[in-house]
Amino acid sequence: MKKQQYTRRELLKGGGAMAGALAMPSFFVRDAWAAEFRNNPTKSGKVVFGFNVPQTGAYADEGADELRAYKLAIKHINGEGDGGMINTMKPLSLKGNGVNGQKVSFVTGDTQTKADAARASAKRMIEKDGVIMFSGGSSSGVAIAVQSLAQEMGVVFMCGLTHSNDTTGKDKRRYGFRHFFNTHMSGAALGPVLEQMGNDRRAYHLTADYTWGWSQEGSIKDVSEGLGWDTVSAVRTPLGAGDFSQYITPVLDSGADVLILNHYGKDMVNSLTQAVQFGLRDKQVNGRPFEIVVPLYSRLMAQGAGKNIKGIYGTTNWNWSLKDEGSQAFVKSFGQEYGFPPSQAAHTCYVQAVLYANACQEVGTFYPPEVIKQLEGFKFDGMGNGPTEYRADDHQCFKDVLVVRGNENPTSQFDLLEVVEVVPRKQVEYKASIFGGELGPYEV
Amino acid sequence: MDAFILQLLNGLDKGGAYALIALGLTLVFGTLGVVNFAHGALFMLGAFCAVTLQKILTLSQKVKDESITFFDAYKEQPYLEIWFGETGTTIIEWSVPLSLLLAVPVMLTIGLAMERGLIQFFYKRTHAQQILVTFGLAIVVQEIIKSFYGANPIPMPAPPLLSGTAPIGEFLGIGDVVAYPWWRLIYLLFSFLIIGAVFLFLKYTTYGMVVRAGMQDRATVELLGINVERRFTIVFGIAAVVAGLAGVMYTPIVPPDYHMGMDFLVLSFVVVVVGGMGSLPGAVLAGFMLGILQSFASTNEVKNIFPGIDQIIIYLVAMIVLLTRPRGLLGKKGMMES
Amino acid sequence: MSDSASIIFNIDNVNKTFGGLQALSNVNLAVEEGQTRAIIGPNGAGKSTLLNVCVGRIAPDTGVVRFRGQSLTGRTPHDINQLGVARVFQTPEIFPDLSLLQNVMISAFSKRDGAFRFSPLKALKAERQLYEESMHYLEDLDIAEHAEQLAANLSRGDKRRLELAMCLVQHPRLLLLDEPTAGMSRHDTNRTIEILKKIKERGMTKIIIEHDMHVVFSLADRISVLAQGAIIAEGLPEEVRNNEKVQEAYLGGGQHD
Amino acid sequence: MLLSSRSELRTLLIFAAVVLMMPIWLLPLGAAYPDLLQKFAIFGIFVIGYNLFFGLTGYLSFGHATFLGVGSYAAVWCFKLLTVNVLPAIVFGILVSGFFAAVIGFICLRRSGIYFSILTLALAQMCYSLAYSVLTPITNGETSLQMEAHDARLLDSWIAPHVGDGLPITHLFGIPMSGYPGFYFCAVILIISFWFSIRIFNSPFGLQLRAIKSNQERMQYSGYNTRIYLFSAFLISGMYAGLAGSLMAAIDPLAGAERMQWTASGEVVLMTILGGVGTLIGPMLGVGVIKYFENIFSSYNHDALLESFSFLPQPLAEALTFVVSPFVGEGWHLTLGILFMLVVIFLPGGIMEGVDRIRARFSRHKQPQQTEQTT
Repeated sequence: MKKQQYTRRELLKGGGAMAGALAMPSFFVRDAWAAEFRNNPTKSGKVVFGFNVPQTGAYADEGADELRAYKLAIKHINGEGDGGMINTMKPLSLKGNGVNGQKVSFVTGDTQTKADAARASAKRMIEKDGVIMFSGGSSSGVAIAVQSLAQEMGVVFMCGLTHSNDTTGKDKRRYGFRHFFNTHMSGAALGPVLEQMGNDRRAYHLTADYTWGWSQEGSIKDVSEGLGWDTVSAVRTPLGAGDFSQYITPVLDSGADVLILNHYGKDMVNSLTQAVQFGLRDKQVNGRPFEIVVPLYSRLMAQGAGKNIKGIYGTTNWNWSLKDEGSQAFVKSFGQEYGFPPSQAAHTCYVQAVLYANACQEVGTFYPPEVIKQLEGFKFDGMGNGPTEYRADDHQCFKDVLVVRGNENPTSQFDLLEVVEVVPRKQVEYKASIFGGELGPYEV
Repeated sequence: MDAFILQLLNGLDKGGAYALIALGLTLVFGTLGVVNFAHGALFMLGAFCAVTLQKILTLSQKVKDESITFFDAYKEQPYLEIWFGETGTTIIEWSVPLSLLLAVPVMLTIGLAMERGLIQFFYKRTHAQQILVTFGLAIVVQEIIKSFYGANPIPMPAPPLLSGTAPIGEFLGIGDVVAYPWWRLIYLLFSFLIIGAVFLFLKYTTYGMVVRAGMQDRATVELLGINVERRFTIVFGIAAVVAGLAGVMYTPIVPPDYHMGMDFLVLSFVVVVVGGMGSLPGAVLAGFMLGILQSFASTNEVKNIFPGIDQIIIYLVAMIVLLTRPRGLLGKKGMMES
Repeated sequence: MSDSASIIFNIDNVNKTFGGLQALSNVNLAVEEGQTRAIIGPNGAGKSTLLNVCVGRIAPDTGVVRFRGQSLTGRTPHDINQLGVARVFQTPEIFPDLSLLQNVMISAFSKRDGAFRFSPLKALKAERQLYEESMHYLEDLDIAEHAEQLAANLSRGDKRRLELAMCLVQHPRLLLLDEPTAGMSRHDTNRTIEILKKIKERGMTKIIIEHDMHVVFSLADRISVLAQGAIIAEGLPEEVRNNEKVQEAYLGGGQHD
Repeated sequence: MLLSSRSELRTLLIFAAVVLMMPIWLLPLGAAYPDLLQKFAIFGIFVIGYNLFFGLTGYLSFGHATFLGVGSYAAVWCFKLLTVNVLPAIVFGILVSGFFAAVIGFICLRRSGIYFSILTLALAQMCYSLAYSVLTPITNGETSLQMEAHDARLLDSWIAPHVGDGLPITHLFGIPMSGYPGFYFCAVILIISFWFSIRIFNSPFGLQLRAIKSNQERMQYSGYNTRIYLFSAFLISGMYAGLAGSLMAAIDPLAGAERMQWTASGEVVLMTILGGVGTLIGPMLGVGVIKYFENIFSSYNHDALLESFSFLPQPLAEALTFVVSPFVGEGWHLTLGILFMLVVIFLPGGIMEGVDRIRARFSRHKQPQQTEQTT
C-alpha cells in the first residue's frame, strides 16, 4: 500500500494501462493519456476553449452576456472583426491569426450556478471536447469548485465573475486565475466613501449566509470599524429568501443609520427593493440621512432593482462608461456586434480569454506550466482598468477599482451607474499571505 | 415593544402572502386531489400579466443619445406621457393595480384551458403522473416566459401614492419607529378580501355548495344529475385567478422573474399540508401561523439562541404539526393518505 | 352457557359511541372453541362495529375483548392476526395489484414467518411448500385457474373467495367473516357454505355476520342477535328463529329500510 | 410472476454487458466520456435504490437527495481524515447515510401519503439549509467540502506519507478513481446493486413491499408489521443513495450542499417516474435521458448545431439550426419539460411502457427476444 507516492502523471499512465487491461479500444486512451499533457492542441490539431457559464437559473442573463464576450474574444484572437482590446493591450504577443498559428474554436456549457453541474460541464469540455483552457462562471461557489477541478485535470481555468476572497485566498490553485476583484478590495475601495458619511456612523449588516457573504461582511467591517464606526448588528439571511422584510423591520428599531447589504444577484435586487420600500433610503436618523451601501454592484442587479438604486453606493470591476482607450475599444466592438454595451461580467470574461491566448502566444506553447509561469506576475495595460498585474503569489489581478453610485438622472436606458471614484490600485492592494491557501504544483 | 409590533405586522404580512398562494393550491390540490406542480407557474404568470401591461403602457418614443456612437442608446419617453401628459404618467404609475383587471380574464382563460386541455385527463391518474406532467408544464411555461422577458428580475414599482410607509407608530401615539409600507398593508388587506370572497363563494352560493359536496362525494352528486366535472373546471379556473392575482400584487414586493413560481412551490405545498388536506381554513391558518413564526424566528434575539433557526423554522413547524396532528391543523380524515 | 374452559373468545361489557350515537351498548359474547357463531341483526345494528372491535380496528370505550384469555385491547391489527385471528371483510380487502397466488402466498408467509422477516435475497420460487399450499387453497375455492391473474380483474364473488383463501391458508384459530356470501350467486353461495362446513370439520372457530338466513342456518351452531348495539337474544338456531324479540327487531328494522 | 433464476441470470448478464459496453455504444451519441458515464452509473445506483422504496411501497419520498449528500460528505471526510483509498470512504458513506435514513425514516414513516412526502421534504430542506450555512465548519457550505494538502489522512500518513505538493488522488488500491477506471468501478458496483435489486424484486420481501403498496390495511390484518417493512425498505434505499453519494465523492472528491436541495430530490423522483416506477430497468432509462439532456443537449450552441447539420445544403442547415436551437443549449430545460409532458400523457407507465409496447409489437411477428435497452 504505497500508493500515496503516485504522482498524477504516473496515475494517468496507470489509468491508461488499466483501461487497456480492461480491453478498451485504443482510441479511447489515445486522446486522454498518450499526450505529453492533457488535450495538447499540437497533437490534436485543434485549439478549443471551453466557456462554462450559467445558461439556466437566476444568472442566465449574466451568463448570456459572458458568452457574447467570449465569442467576441475568439473572433478577435482569430483576427476577425475590429480587434477590440487586442488593439490596445500592451504588451501584446497575439498576431491576430489565432494562437501559436492555430485558429481557436470554442465549446459552451451550462453551469446552472451549481457546483456539481458546473464540474460536470467542465469535465465534459475537458474529457470530450478536448479544451485546453476553460473559463466562465457567475458565483464563487462554482468558481472554487471548478478551479480545484482545473488543478486535478491539469487544464487552466480563467475565472469569470467571482468575488469571494477564497478564490485567490484559502482555495487558490495554480491552475486558476482571477481577473475580477474581491470583497477585500471592495471594502478597501469603499473606505473613502464611507468616511465621507461621517466617522461616528452605526452600521447594520444584512449578510447572505454563505462564504461570500461572510467574507464581504468581514471586509466592510474591517474598514468601517477602522473608521470608528459602530457595528450595530450583522444578521445572516438565507440564500434566495425572496422576501427579506422580516430582516429589515428590526433595522427600523435598531438606531442604525447605515444599512450594508452583503447580497448578490437576485437577493440583492430583492433586499434593496424592500429596504427602499420600508422607507430606509429617505429616512433621517440622528439628524443625518440614512444610507444604504451595496458593496458589489452588477448590471443584473442595477436593472432588476430599477429606480431603487438611485444614489446608492457600491463597487464594480469595470463599467462601460469608462473613457480609457481599452474600454472604448471594447465597448465599441461589443456595442457594434450586439447593439448594447457590455456588462462587467462580459468585460472580465473577454479579458480572461485574451490574456490566456496572449500568454500561450508569448511562450509559444500550450504546455500549462509554461503558460502559467507566463501569466504569473504578468503586467499589462490597455484592458480597461489601467496598469494591471496578475500577482504571482495568489493569481489575483490588481488594478483600479471603481466606486459607483446608482445614477440619479440617467441619459439612456443603459446609463444606470455613474462612476464616482476610480480608486487607485495601491489603495486596494494587500499581502497575499493574509488569506493563506496554497497554489499547488505546476506539474500535475 | 416597537420591535414586537413591527415583527407581528411583518408576520401578518408574510402570512397573508403565504395564505393567498396556498389558497389557490388548496382548491386544486386539497380538494380536487390534483398534485399541481404548475401552481407556482400560475402565480408567476399572474405577475407577468403585470409586467406585460407595464411594457405596453410604457411603450416609448426613443430619443437617441447622440453622445454614444457604438450602439443605439435612447432616452425613453412613454407615448402615454407624450399624449396625455400628467394623466399618462399617472396611468403608468398605476400599472400594477390596473393589471388586476387584466389578470382576471387572462388567468381565468389560462386556468380553464389548462384544466380542459390537460388536467382533466389526470384526475384518475396516480400522483406520480400528475407530478410529472404538471412539473413538465411548469418548466415549459417558465422557459417561454424566460425567452420573452429574460431571466433577470423586472422592477415593478407600486404607485407613488402607495409606495411610502404608513406611520403606524404615530397613529398609535408610540413614536415614529413603527412604520410599515403602504403597499404591504394593502397586500394584507387584499389577501383578506380574496380569502373572504372565496370562502363566501363556497359557503353561501349554491354553486359553491355543489362544489363542496362534489369534493366530498362526487358519485352521489353526479347521481343527482349535476355536472360535477364542469364545476371542477370552474374551481380550477378560480384557483388560477387567485394565484394570478396574488402574483400581480406581489410584484412590487419582490421584482418578478421567470423562476419566482418555483421558488414558492415547496412553500405553498407545505402550507397546504400543514393546514390539512381539503381544508381551506386550515390553509389560511397555516399560512398566517408560518408567516408569524418565520418573522419572529428571524429576529436577532431568537437567532442568537438558535443559529439558523430562521432558515428551517417553516420546515420544523411543518414537521412538528404533522407529527402531533396526523392530518395537519384542520385536515379531514382520508384525504390523500394513500 | 358452556364450560368456561373451552371458551376461546369473549367480549365483556363492550361499549362504543360515535359522536353521541351508541353503536355498541354493553355487549357480551362468549364463543366456544370449534363453534360457529353467527351474529345477525338488522342494518345499522352495530354488527360491523363489533367485528372491528374484535380485530383492533376500533378501540372500545369500555369493556374488554379477550382471545384465549388475552386481552386484545390496545393490540395492533397485525398482532391480533399473529395470535390467530383472521378476518374476511364486508368489501373484499385483497391486493388488487398482485396475482391471486401472490395474494395467498403473502398470507402464508405471515403465518410461517411472523410479523416481520427480512428475506431480500431468497427467491420467491424457492418457496415450493408455500406455493403448493397456496395453490391448494385456490383449488379448494375453485379459483385456481386464475392463479396467475391480477386480483383486480376478479369478479366480486371471486374476490371474496380469494379473501377467504387468504384467511384459510393461515389456519387461524378464529375466523371472523363479515357477510362472506354477499354479492354471490346462489351456486357460489352454496359452494362457499360447503367450504365453510369443511373447515368446521377441522375444528376452526368462526364468527359469521350474515344477512342471508340460508347461510346462517346452514352453518351456525349458535346465533346472537344484535339490535341497536345490544345483544337482544342468543341461543341455538331454532330458539332464535322462534324468539319474538328477534322477529320484532327484524320487522322493525325492515320497516325502516 | 415468478422469475426463474435462469432468466434472472440472463437479465443480469445482458445488463452487465450493456453497462460495461457503454463507452462503445454511447460513442455515436456523443456521451462516451468518463464523467458522463460515471454519472450514468452513479445515478443509476441512486434510482435503483429510490425505486426499491418508492416503486415497491408507493411511498413518495421527497428527500432522498439528503442521503446522497450525506454520503458524499461522509466520504470526503473519510478522505480527509483517514485515507484516500475509496473503499473505507464508501463503507463510511453508506453507514452514515444509513444512520440518517434510520432517523428520518423513523420520524417520517409515522405518516403516510402526502403527509409522509411533506415530512421527508421538510427534513431534507432543513438538512440542506443547515449544511449550506450554519454547518459550514463541517460542510464548507457554499464552496463545497474538498480535500486539502494539509489534511490529516491518518491511515495514509501512517503507512506511507504523501510526497509532492499536489493533492493525493482517490484510488482503489492504487487504481485511480478518475477517468475510465472510475467508470468501470462505478459500473461494477451498479451491476452488483442491480443484482441486489433483482433479488429484492423477486424475494418474499419484495412481494411483501408491493403488497403494502397495493393494500396496506390488508397487510396489517394479515399479520404484518408494515411499518418495519417500510422502514427496512427506506433504510435500504437510503443506503443506496449513500452509496451513490460516496461514489460521487470517490470519483470526484468534492461534496456540496446543492446535492441535497429539494430540486435534487425532485430530480430522482422525475427520473424514476419518467423511466417507469416499479420496473427494474425503467428508472435507469430516466437517468439516461435526464443526464443526457443536462450534459449533452445543454452543450449545443448555434455553431455546434450548424456543424452537426453541415451534411445538409447550407440554407437547409441554417433553417434547421434556426428551428432546433431554441430547444438545445440554454433551452434544454424547455425540451425536458416537453418530454416530461409527452411521456406521461402518452405513456403513463413511463419510457418502460413504450419499450414494452414496442417489444410486444415485435414479438407478434417473431419469437420474443430479450432486447433490454439500458443506460
